[in-house]
Amino acid sequence: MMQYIPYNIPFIAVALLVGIALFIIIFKRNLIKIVMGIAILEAGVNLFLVTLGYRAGGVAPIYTMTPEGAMVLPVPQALTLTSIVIGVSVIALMLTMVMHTYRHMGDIDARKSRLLKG
Amino acid sequence: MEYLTVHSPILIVAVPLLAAFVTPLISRMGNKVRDTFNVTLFGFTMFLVAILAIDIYTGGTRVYTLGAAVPELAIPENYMVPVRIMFQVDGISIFMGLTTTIVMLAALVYSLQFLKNETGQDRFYSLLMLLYVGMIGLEFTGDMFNLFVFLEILSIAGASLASYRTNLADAVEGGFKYIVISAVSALLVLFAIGILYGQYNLLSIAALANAMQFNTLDMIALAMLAIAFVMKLAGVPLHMWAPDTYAVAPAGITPMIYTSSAASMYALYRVTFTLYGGHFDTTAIGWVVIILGVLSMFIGVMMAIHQTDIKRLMAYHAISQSGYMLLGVGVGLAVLTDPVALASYGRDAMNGGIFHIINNALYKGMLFLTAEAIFFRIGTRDLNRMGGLGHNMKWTTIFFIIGALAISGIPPFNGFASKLLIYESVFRFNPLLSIIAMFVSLVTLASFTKVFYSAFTGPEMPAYKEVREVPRSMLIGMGIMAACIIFFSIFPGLVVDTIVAPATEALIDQASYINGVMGVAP
Amino acid sequence: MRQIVAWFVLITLVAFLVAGALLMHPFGYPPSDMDDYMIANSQAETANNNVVAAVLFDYRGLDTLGEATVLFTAVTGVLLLFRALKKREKKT
Amino acid sequence: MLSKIVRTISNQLILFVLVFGLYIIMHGHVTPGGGFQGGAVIASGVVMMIVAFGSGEIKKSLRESHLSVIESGGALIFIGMAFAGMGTVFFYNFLVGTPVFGGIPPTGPNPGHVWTGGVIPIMNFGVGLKVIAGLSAIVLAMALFSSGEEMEE
Repeated sequence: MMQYIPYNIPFIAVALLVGIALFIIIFKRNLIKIVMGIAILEAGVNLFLVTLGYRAGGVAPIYTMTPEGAMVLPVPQALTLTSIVIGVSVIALMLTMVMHTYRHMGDIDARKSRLLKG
Repeated sequence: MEYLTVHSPILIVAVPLLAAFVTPLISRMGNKVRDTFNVTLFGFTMFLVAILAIDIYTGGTRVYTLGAAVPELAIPENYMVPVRIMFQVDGISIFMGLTTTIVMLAALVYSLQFLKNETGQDRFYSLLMLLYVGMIGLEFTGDMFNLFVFLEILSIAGASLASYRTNLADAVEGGFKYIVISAVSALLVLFAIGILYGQYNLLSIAALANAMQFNTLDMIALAMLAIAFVMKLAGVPLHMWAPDTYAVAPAGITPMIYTSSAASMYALYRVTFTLYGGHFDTTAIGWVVIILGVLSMFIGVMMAIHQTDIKRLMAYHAISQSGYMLLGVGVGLAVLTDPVALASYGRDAMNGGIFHIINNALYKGMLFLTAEAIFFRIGTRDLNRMGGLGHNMKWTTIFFIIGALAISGIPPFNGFASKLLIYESVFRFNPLLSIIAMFVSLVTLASFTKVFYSAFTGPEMPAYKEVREVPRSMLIGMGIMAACIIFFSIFPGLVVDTIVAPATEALIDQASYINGVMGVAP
Repeated sequence: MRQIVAWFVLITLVAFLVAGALLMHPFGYPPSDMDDYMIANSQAETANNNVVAAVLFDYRGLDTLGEATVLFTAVTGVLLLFRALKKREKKT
Repeated sequence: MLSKIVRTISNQLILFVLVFGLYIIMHGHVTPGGGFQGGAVIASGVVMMIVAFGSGEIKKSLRESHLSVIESGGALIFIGMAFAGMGTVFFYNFLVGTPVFGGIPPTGPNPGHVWTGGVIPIMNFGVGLKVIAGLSAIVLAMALFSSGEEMEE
């Protein structure tokens, strides 16, 4: 386990990013901040996916005019692309709802609204 | 016919998807055309579900590889792991598919007249179809990442439909809560998928189950998947979103969102039984599921008692009923590695738990629809302001009585059949759990008696003199559910033997699921 | 009380994540059974130079369809939520 | 609505954005890029126009209902190509080897040719349309809502 530490810094960065995101989602009560937390969580997960596919010294997996050599894994890149678009969609919908909440409440603080307590 | 049978797994997903994409275009030709189009395509989908079900019950698991030269070619020739996405439909998948389809039929028919005076109908139907696609895809897919994608489809469609009534602040909040919970749980699922992918470089469920070593990382992934799905199915420590969302969602959607929780429960079972089962002693995780189930049962029903909002009350009952399913299947999971116990009561417990999923989707769905019928006519969900509705809404009253008796487990209704299976088998596993389950059932009966008295009986209230029965399509929607409940009540043995037992078998028999993909010789 | 539980949950989760990060395969040396097949065969099977595009639209086409569907769902949802609540008078 | 300088520059710039986006969409199968990326580029161009001219001005020429139709069209192209493979299997790449986008590139690194890829370029185009229309519709709806304009049904 110890011998991996110098190489595993990207994974640790992912863990911290996800930790920060969870902190925001659990402790913050401002709806916009919750949305931002989810955006950071998405960024963390996307970073995780794309680091999974890195192969040391690899080139992009596209054969057009590529130099010879090992290629990085293509599947994580496809998965990341999918998950980015899904993230955009989720956040668009969330912001829509936040805008509606603001129109109803005049405020985006979850403490002041009746239902969003827990 | 042969062609349709071969391609039915993907067509069941693709045809409603096509309907959803075409709806914005075709609705320019008028509402009648759009309704006819949607109902027709959904009818075709139901036909496909039926032929797929017959095929599965006679021929066993079906694998459909997308984009391969032959549908059954899960692994490319001369290679050792699957590279393409595949649909793998076995007993439990098609069981969930049937449940979803029945609920969707009722919801679609119910919505036809319910929406008459609302704006945004085209998008409503489009999203309803997408919600169905998300659920069916989640149930049929044999690929982890694909499962995540369908989970997101159903979350987004469900959340936007839940806040359909944007003029009410509650509706938007309910939807927001649902989308936050869904987004977090879906990202946890994605993280777990990343962990599994990083270790095995595989995404197919069968291939992953085959390669599973169950080391520390796999356990972390299992914990994340379990947290995510429990969050999504509103198991008790993470249930806070459910009452808010169920209460505000418009009619037709509440049963669908409820069924999507059942789909998450399916995903939980799929992960614990098929992906991780067979590699470790499942007793511990079985007990975790049992405890979650008992907590959900008990806390759900206790919270339900003092609610005055009829849909919130039903939502807490929905949480409580999910507890029975978790309990039944949890017992099966706890004794999975013990063949004697599994044969003597484990299978029965799982049959009960799985049978309860479809029963509950039916009667709970119908109760939500009756609650929404009341809201449709009198414009309030507050029990204290209701009364004497039985005089004018006779059919709704009858449907409510059927649903209430079924949910309380009164013989001869189907709720009794599944609960009896659970009581008997759980009693042999641990008597205390069985007693708690019976107690919860009694409290449920008490709670629904209260609702019945305060909403339907009593003198006719002057304010509601003009209240009429709901339009016909709404009655037909409820009638479909009631007909299924009555059918299931009359022939519980037949239903258990034909559709529930294969589902249980599919969960227990991990090897045949793996062989469905890995065993195909190149 | 709520705060303490929340902190406990958070710290446990992050500890799990960091432990997981340390246990992952060494960065830059992933196992690659499935991906090697795609890198080797994408040109012959899908007539495509861009392996990522081949994965997106061929090997994992349904994911991309699902992703497009998610976007469609979100757009439909957003337009549904921003719709006018009153029916407009029909222009004749 | 922003100042005249911004409006004029945006008017000139939008052409380049469109061309660049289309290039990315149509070369998705030979170079990095594809429908999603190119679509996002063009959609960001639309957002630039909304910012420069204000949503009320844009609404006169770009309606959500039109965007909705374009989006459905893109989605139908995509799922249609998937359905067209149903002769063998859903999502089967049936155009490989045919005269339409069917050229098979030589194995290993090569200069690349646009006329390859089977159904992939067509799917990229469908997805591109869908993403342009979808993202623009989201931003336009939000802009209209926050400026208090009435939305059509």
